[in-house]
Amino acid sequence: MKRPLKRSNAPIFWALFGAGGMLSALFGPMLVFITGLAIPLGLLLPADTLSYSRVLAFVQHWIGKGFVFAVIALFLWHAAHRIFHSLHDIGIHAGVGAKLLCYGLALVGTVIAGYTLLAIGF
Amino acid sequence: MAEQPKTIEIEVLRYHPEKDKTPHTQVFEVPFTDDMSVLQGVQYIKDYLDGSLSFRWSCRMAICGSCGMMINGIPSLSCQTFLRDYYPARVRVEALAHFPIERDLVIGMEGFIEKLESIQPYIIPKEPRTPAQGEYLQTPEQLAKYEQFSSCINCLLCYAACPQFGLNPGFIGPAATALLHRYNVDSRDGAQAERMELINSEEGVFNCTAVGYCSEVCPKHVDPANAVNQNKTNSAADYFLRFLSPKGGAK
Amino acid sequence: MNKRRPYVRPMDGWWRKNPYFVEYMIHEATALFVAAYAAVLLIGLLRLAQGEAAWTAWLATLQGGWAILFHLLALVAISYHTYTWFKIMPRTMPPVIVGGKKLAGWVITAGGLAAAAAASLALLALVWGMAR
Amino acid sequence: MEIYKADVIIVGGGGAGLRAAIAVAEANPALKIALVSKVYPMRSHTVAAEGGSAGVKKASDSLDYHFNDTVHGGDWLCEQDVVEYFVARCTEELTQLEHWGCPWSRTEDGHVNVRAFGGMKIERTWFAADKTGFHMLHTLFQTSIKYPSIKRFDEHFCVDLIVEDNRIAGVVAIEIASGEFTLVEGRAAVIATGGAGRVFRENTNGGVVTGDGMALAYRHGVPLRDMEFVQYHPTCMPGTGLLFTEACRGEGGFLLNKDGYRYLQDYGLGPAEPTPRNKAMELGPRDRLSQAFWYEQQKGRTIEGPHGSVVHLDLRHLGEEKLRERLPQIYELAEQFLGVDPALAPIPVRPAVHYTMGGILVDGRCASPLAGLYAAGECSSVGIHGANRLGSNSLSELLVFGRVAGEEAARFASSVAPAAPASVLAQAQAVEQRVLGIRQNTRGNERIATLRKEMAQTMEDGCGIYRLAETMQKTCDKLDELKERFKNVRVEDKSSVWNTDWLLAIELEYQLDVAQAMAYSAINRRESRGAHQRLDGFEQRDDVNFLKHTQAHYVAGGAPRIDYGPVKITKSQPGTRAYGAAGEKAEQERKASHG
Ligand SMILES: Cc1cc2nc3c(=O)[nH]c(=O)nc-3n(C[C@H](O)[C@H](O)[C@H](O)COP(=O)(O)OP(=O)(O)OC[C@H]3O[C@@H](n4cnc5c(N)ncnc54)[C@H](O)[C@@H]3O)c2cc1C
Ligand code: SF4
Ligand code: F3S
Ligand code: FES
Repeated sequence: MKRPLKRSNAPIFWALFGAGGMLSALFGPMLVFITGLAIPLGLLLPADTLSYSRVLAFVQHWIGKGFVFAVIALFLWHAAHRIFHSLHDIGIHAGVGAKLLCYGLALVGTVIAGYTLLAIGF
Repeated sequence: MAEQPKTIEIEVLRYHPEKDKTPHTQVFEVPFTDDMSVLQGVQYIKDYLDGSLSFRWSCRMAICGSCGMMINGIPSLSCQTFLRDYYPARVRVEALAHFPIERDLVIGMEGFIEKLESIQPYIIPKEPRTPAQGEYLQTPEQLAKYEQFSSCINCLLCYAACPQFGLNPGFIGPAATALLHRYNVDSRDGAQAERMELINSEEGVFNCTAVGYCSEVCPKHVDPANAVNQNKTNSAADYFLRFLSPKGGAK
Repeated sequence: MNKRRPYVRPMDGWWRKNPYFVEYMIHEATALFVAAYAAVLLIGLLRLAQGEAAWTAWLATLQGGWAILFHLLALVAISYHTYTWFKIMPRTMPPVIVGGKKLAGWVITAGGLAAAAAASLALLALVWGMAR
Repeated sequence: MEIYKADVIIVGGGGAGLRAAIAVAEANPALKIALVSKVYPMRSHTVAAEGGSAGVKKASDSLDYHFNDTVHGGDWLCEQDVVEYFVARCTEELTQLEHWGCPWSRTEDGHVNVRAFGGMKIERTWFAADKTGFHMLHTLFQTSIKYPSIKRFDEHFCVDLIVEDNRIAGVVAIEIASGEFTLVEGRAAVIATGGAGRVFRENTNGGVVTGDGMALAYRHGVPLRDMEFVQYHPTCMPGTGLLFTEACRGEGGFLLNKDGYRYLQDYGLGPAEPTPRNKAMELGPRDRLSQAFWYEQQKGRTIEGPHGSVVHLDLRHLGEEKLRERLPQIYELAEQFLGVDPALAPIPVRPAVHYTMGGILVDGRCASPLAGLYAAGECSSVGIHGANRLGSNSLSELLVFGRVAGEEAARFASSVAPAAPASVLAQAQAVEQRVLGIRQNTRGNERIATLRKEMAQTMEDGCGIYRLAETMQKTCDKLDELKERFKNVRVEDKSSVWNTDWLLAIELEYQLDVAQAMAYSAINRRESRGAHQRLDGFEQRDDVNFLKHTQAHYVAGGAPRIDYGPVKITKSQPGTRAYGAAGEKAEQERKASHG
C-alpha cells in the first residue's frame, strides 16, 4: 500500500494479553478452586491454609510477591485486551474512550497491586 | 421415466445495482441429481430460469478460486459443495460475506488485489542468480516450510469468515498475510525485513483476534490463521528488539 | 456513466449468525471472569495489607453464598478459557517439526492441556505442602 | 469511451500472457504494457494444469530425445525448426521460474525433481506436486506485480481488435464491473487467450476457455491452423469431464477394463509390466489411449455408469501415503466428486476433450501474418504440437513462447509509430455499437444455453475420437444453422453492471466461429494422423497428400475457406509412430540404420 503506514503499538498490549492468557490457562482454574472453593468450603485443604501469617510470609518472600503480582496484573491485562476487542466486535466503537477504560483499569490495578506488595515489605 | 424427477429449492440473494436499493432473496426450483454441485445448480438457474443471475466461476475443480459463495451461511466453494448434502431442504446461497456486493453473487475484489500487491509477493533474492547458474538448491524440508502457504487459491473464503476483516476492511487479512509469510519463509528470499512494515502497521496482523474461522473454512488447508499469528510473534519481536539492534529493525 | 453501486452489508449481530462465532464470543467472555477474579485477589491483597482482622474478614466473605456461586462460575469459565486457549494454540504457534514431520494440531492441544493439568497439580501440591 | 494509451497490449492473463508481459517489461522498461484479461489472472485456466512441464533435466536425457518425442508424438506435423528452438529453451525457462519462486518438487538433495509423462522417453517433467499449473500461474502473476510498467485491466472482456493500415492499433474491451467500453491503444498486441475446449460437450476446460482470441484474429483475416486436431485426454471424470492428470499413470496407475484387464496391451502398447515404463502401456500418448478406450467400448468391455461408459483408473497399489504425497489433489477430487477413495477403489474415467493443438497461425517468433499481432500459448499454433500434443509440453510452451511473443512485440512496438488516433477511436466506437447491439436486440428468442448445448453436442458427435465424413458433414451443417440462429439470440439481461448473460452471448459467437474452423478443417483432412482419426476409408496417414498444415480462413457469413501450408522438416523424416515394445524395436532399427 502506497500510503504511509503507521506502526501499531499493539505488540505491548498483545504481549501482556498473551502472557496473561497463558498464565490464566495454566493456573487459573486451580487458583479459583483453591481460593474460591476449596478453602472457603473446607474441601481438600485445611481450613487454615490461608492463615494471615502464612499468606503474609508468602507475600513477603520475593517469589510469592512476584507470583501474586504476575497473577493479578497479567490477568487484568489479558482481560482488558479481550474486553476491549469484544466491545469493538459487538459494534461499540468507543475508540479511545474504550481503550482508556479497559487498559486504564488494568493499569490502575497493576499499580495498586505493585504498590501494595511493596508496602507489605520483605 | 417412471420416477418423478426430483427438485431442490435454491434461495439466492439477489442484488441489482441498477434496480435495487438493497438485496432481496429469490427462490428457484432446480432439478436435482446426486452428483450436482451447488455451482451446477446456480448454472442451471442462469441457463434455464433466469439469465440475469450473475456469479463468477471457471474451473469447476476447486482450483481457480472464483466460485466462493456463502452456502447456508458458510463460506464455501460452490463447485465443491454438493446439493445432495442439503436435499431435500432448501439451500441458501449468498455473495461472500464482508465484501461489497457488485451484483447478485459477485463481490468486489479490488480491495484484496490491492492487498496482494502490497505484500511484495515475489522473491527478492538473498543471493541473486542467473538461469545459467541453474536452480537454487532447496531441500524438501525447506520447501515444506512454505509450501502450505503457497497453496492459497485466493478464493477469499477466509475473508468472508473473518469478522475482524468485516469490521475493519483495511485489515490486511488472512490470505494476504499467508502469502506474505510464504515469501518470508522461502529459503530463496531475503526480504523479510522489508515486508515487516506492513505486518507491524495498523492494517497489520494485530487486527486479528485469533478467531480462527479463516483456517476452518480454507478449502486448501493453507491455515492462514497460523500465518497471521506467527507474524504477531515476529512483529512483537521486531517491536521490542528494534530498541536493541543498532539498525533499529524495520523502520 | 458508471452504474456500479456496490452494496455493503451491515455487520450488526454478526456473532449470532454462526455457531462458530457464538463459541468465539463465549470464550472471549471468559475474560470477564478473569478480570473479576483478579479484582477479588486484588481486594484480598489490600485487605492483607490492612492487617490480620481485615484479612480474616475477607476470608469470611469468601464463604458467602454469592462468593461461592461466583467462584463456581469462574471456575467453569476459566477452565473453558484453558481449553480454548490450547485449542487454538496449533493455529497461533510456529509449526513444530519432529523427525521431519509437522506435529499434528491435536498433539499440541493435548500437550498444552497436559501442561495445564501438571501446573494445577503442582500448585495444589505446593499449597497443600505449605499448609502442613 | 475510456481510452488508455499503451505500447504493447497483451490479451490474456494466463501463463502465456503473464510470461509475455514480464518479457516486455524486462526487454524495455520504458514500454507501457496493458494486460487485458476477462478474469483475474490467477483464475486463468493454466491454474488447472496438474501434471507438469517438460524440460530436459537428467544427465541421461538429451535435447534430441525431447525433440524426437515431440515430433513423433505430433505425428510429424510439427515445425521442426520451432521444436528445436523450443526444446533448447525449456530448461532455462523452467529454471527462471524456479528463481521467481515456483515451488517445484525436489529431490532429497534439493534439486528439482522430474517425473515420467506419456510419450516421453526419459523423465523430464518438472512438477509442483499435482498443482503444477496452479503454482506456475500464481508465481507468474505474483512476479508480474513487481513490474510497474505492467498495467492490468482485470475483468476486462476483449471484444475486438483494431486494425489500421494493415497493422494492429489497439483492442476494445468491456469493463465487466460497469459494462463500460475501454479502448486500449497500442502498437503491438499479443493474443494469449488460451484454448477452445468448451466448444465440446465433455471437456476438462474451465468456463473461460472459449477460444475468444482465436476468433478475434480469425475475423481479422489471420488463418487458424490445424484446428481439426483436438486432443482427448483418456482419464477424465465422467459427467463433468474433470481431469485426472496423466501423472496418475506416471506414478504407476493402471487402466483396466470391466474384466480388470490392462487392455492397452491389446493395442500395440504392451507388454504389460507392473511398474511404469516410459512410452509404453499407460504411458503411451494420449491419442492412442483415447482410441483404445473407444475400441474397448465397441467391444463391450467398458463399464456402464450413469454418465456413459467408463474404464477404471486403478491407483490402489500405490498406497495411501504415496498418493497423498504425490497426487494430493487427485485424491481429494476423487473423494469429493465421486465418493471414491483411490487407495481403496479404482476411479471411473473416460476420455474428454482437453486441448486444442491448432490455433492462430504464427511463425517461430510468434508473429502472425497481421503486422504487430503476436500470439502465444494454447490459442496459437506456433508449430510444436503437430497432430497431437505431448502432455507437459504446453506449460513449457507458455514460458518459452510467451517470452518470445513478448520480446518480439516489444521490438516491433519500438520500431513503429502509433496509428492516427482519430480513426482508431472511430473504429472503436463502431465496435461498441455493434457489441451493444447484441445486448439490445429485443426480437430474439433463442436461448444462449440451448445454442451452446447444441453446438457442444454436434462437435462431440462429428469431431470426436473417431470421425466419419457423414457425421462431420452433419456437424458442419449444424454449425451453419446455429450461426444463423445466433442472429436471433436473446440476451435476457439488458443492464450494464456485471452482465454475464451478454458476455456469454459474445463468447458463444466466438465459439461458433472456432467450431466451424475445426469441423471444416476436419472434414477436409482425408487421412488419419495423431488426434484426427477417421474410419471412413482414410484410416492411414497419408504423407503424400496431407503432410501439410490446414489453414482455415474466415469468410464473413459463410463457411471457412480451407487451404494448406507446408510443414518444416529438419532432421526427422516421417516414420512409424510406435510405442511399447514395438516402439523400442523401431528405435533400435532406426539407430542401427544410422550406424
Ligand atoms: C485440466 C487441465 C490440465 C492440464 N495439464 C497440463 C499439464 O500437466 N501439462 C501441460 O503442459 N499442459 C497441461 N494442460 C494444458 C495447459 O494447461 C494449457 O494449454 C495452458 O495452461 C494454456 O495457457 P494459456 O496461457 O494459453 O491460456 P489460459 O491460461 O487459458 O489463459 C487465457 C487467458 O485469456 C484470457 N481471455 C480469454 N478470452 C478473453 C477475452 N475475450 N478478453 C480478455 N481476456 C480473455 C483469460 O482471462 C485468461 O487470462 C492442461 C490443461 C487442462 C485443461
Ligand atoms: S487462505 Fe484459504 S480460504 Fe483464504 S483465500 Fe487462500 S485458499 Fe482461500
Ligand atoms: S478469522 Fe480473522 S481474526 Fe484472525 S485467526 Fe483468522 S484472521
Ligand atoms: S469454479 Fe474454480 S474454484 Fe470453483
